[in-house]
Amino acid sequence: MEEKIQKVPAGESQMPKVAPAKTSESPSKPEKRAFILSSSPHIQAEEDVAKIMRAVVYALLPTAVFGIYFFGWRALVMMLVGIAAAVLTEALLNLVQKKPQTISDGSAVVTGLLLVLTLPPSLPYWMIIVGAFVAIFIGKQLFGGLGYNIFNPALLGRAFLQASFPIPMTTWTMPRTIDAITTATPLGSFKFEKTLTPYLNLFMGNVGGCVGETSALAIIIGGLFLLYKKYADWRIPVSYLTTVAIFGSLFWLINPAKYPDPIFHLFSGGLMLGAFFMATDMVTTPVTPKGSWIFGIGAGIILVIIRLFGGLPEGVMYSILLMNAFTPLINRYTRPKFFGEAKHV
Amino acid sequence: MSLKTFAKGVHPAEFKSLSEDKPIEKMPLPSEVFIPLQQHIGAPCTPVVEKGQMVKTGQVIGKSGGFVSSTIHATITGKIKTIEKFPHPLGINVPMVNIMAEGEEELLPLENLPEKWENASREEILDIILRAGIVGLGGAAFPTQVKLNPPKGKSIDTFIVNGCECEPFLTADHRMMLEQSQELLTGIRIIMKVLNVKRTFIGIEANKMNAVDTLRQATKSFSEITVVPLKVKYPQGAEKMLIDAILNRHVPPGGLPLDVGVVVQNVGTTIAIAQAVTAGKPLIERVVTVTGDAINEPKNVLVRIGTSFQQLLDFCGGLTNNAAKIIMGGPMMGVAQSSLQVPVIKATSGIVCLSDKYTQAKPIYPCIQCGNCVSACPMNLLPTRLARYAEVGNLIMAENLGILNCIECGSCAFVCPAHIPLVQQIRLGKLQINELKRKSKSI
Amino acid sequence: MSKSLRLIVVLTFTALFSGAVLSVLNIYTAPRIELNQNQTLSDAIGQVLPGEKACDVKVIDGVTFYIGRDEKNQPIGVAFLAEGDGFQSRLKILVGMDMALTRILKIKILQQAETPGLGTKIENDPTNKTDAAWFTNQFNDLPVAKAISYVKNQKPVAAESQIQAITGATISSKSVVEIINAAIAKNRELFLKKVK
Amino acid sequence: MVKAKTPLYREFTKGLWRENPILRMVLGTCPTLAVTTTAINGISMGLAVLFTLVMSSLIISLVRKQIPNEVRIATFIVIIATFVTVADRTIAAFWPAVSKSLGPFVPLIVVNCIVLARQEAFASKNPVGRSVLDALGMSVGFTLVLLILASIREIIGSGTWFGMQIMPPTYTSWMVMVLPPGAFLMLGMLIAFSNWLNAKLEK
Repeated sequence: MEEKIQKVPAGESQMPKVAPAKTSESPSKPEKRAFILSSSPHIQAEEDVAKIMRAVVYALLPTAVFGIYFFGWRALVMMLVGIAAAVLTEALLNLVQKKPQTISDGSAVVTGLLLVLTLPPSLPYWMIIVGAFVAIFIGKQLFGGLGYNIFNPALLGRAFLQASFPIPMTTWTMPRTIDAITTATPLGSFKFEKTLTPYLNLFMGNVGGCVGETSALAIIIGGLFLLYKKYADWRIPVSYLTTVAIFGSLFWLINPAKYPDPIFHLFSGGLMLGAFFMATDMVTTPVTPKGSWIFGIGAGIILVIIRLFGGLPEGVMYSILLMNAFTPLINRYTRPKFFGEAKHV
Repeated sequence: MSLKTFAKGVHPAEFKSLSEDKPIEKMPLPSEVFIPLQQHIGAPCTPVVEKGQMVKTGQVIGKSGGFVSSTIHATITGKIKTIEKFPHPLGINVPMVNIMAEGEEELLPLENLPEKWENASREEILDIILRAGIVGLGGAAFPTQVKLNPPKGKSIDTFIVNGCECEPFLTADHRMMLEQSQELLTGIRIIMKVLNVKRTFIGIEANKMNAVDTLRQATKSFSEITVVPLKVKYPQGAEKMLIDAILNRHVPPGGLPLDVGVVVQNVGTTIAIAQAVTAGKPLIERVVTVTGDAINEPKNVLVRIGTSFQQLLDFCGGLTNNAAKIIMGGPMMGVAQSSLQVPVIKATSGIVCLSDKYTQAKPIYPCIQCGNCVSACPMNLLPTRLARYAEVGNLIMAENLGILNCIECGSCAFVCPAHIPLVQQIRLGKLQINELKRKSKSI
Repeated sequence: MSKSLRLIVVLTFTALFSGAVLSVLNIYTAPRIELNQNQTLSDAIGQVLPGEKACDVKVIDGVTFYIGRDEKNQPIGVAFLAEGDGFQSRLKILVGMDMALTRILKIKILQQAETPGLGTKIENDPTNKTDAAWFTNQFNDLPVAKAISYVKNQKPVAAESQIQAITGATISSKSVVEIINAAIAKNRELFLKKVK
Repeated sequence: MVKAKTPLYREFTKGLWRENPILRMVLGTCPTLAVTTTAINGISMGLAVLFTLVMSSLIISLVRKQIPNEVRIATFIVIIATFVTVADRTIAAFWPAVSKSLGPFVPLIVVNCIVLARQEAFASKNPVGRSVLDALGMSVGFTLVLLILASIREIIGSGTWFGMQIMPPTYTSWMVMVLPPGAFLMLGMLIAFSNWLNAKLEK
């Protein structure tokens, strides 16, 4: 066992290196070839961070297309601006810090796109750039880059925009209108005017809201693709949505006049997008299966509390960001029992 | 009916079709052999021959150097050219006996064999196994007579034959199960006698259903022997996973199979025991799968221990031009070789030759906490954390998180999308912790 | 001097020094501070009861009413404090009404610490260049025979007791409306019964 | 005890940069974060601290030899509290608007670690002149950072500086800057910038 290790001194062999061919002790016709030395395993699954990021972008495509359909070409320009700003920010920061370029991993593209999908369709372009900059700079690079950030960068960027520009961030336009008639989101109109939006509109996305949050249908299509590819932990959307449904119906049963029904909870606001694409961000959510359940349940409870009792109509962003903060703790306390630790004979 | 298996693990592509239908071929005797004086876990052997001396096949050239040790035999008839350090497939140079073929090949069988093994005592059989130099042929090379002699107080109720061969590419055990089922059966019966157990399971992954059928046929009249097809999943052949799959017993952390009343032996080892006890044949040769996409003729070869990889590969048509990596063992846990001069040893279950198609350096990303490694680890560890703690030298945290339980199966690194060398970092951490423990003990 | 005695002496002197400084300070600042506070309140009363020249203070069941009189000493209206929770702070609003408590004359936010730039617009909206106090001004001469309500994204009808909520600060706007509604409902009965 | 060899002017200048209470020692962050929403608040707070710190250092340095070690903290606190009250009441009496916007943070100067730390670390061990210079330097350094932080926050967050509109009318205020997160963010950036600058200067 030890000899094995001495053969490939760790640290040196991060990259497979070519070893010089031995010559002196050759007993018979030496093969003059150099073979690659590296640590086991010598084969790997066809997985790759960049590939995962690409898959997330593909999964977001239906949502993006629906967004463009409902909110016009401006939505497409917004997405392009967001992606470009995020990628440029990361490239620039790497350049300034004299670090190796990391934009090829594709995470900045995902962050930029996700950010735009959670923004109101009439938001000025320069605010999108600010949001993308904050998402990448404060949300990711300040922590040390991809993999080290605590909070979902896109949500952090959005939180910054929400705090900075509350009015543009809560000005909604009616879908498929030419000159942007302002309207309220389904959650907003319920919270402040106690009016419900028809379910079919909620499901298809023909309501006021963020570029990529209105159509539950599109999000579910993309989300299921991610789950199928196993690039998202199914436990999180399942536990998140179930908790919202159960916790939401609890209040609904207590007072149906005051609190909305669970279906409205599920399909309104950013819950679907959050559940499938934000709460499943690998970096900022627990690695253990049990942790994923806790994350989803926690986020669901926080969401319902914010929606029903908080000042804001929507709470997806904060519910996920808050649970992000708990992720290291959850990871620590949900370590699986070692094989054989619990059960012996 | 769903097949038995363990939790988690991975499912790499199998690549077994390259050699699974190739009957075992006997390789002609090599012109020279290099026989390491240590091919097993435990104390090295002390040489009992001298330079220039003539030896016959099967003659003892290295004697057991302790309780956990084995015996080394000459594997061809010839003259000892030298006893020096030569490169060993597990790294560093170790003392080897270099024999040049000379004169008529002649096999010296083991002495003092019982007439019928059924009448031999347990101690007699264990002694034969020690003298035959039999060690675990699955890759661990643990001296078999030690494994079959559990300490007092441990009661063994089950014997399991490990026919999983879960590593991709390898087919040696598969072929042996097909071609040597009778010897396997004899070996099982000998071991059952030694261990005094009443039941035996033969665990075989379901991608070798012909072996399952063959062995079911062979063991038809032995009700205490059950052939269990298992789900194809890596590392099904790891002892702890195998016991979990068949008996649903979990070996405790830091424990051994005998802690849960089980002894596991590899197919090849069991056959070697049968050959030693019934025919007096010492362990001088073994079946090696030579395979991969960079070898011209993948084969299962019966080859003398000590034959150089070069000669063995030449027998299999030689390497292709794009050969880039030579692995002793399977691709998941095997050891990459820098030279083809190293000899086949008792633990060489296969030689996998990979072309540059498999060896392209993949970019290493930072860990994105995807949890793939956590879902893959059969030992229920958090590989990404362990690797990270080992990397930054936080050995206390690493040990608290169970780094020493790692069986280095490679499942985590296999699934890692960031291509982090998890196994390597964890192995380094284990090494450092064991080093510290040794030091603190010696003070 | 023994150690403990020295401790006592030093502490005593320090306390004496402190007391002396603060006493002197109090002589000079206390009247001004009181004046400031009274000034704030009487200014506010003057603002919510336009034309007020003098003011009677009446306490009914623990609620203080300020009855303003014009130069002819005729009562022109009554002011009282409405208090409640806003979005993130306690709101104190001085409400000036006619003597029948059916119409608001004017209101003034005395205390709030709402979200800067958003909720604070209930008091002062710098983005509205023509009328920074447009929100409170909506309550000027607002009939309140029925409870005040707020509307969003549409024109309020003053005759219907409607006001426009602040975009992005719906909760603060709503709080102001609810606090005023509650105070009027409670005080109307109290005041009309006891005073008339 | 007494660093006699230090030139006098150094006692003043060290607080400006080398030992700046906020940037280098990260003391007194509570008022720093809380009141720096507008430049006027920032500078008022700074001046209140300046008054308290200078007066306390003066008195404590004067009587430093009389104060027994056992009760020194109690004595310091009483003296500091006295001057804080003086500052608080004076502001309330003469500038009620400022008093209202600073809220409870003037009385909280009592527990501001900068003030107590200078008494404990400096005024109680040094002659009057040096102590006053030290106090001046520290509080000026504190005030300057407060002013810078508050100016940035006011300009970005409200588009004004000392209440004057200085951004174009089309400017959209970054509300986050006048909110607590903006305070943390800007303070962090300022400290990061000063560390970076310091590293550059030392080279």
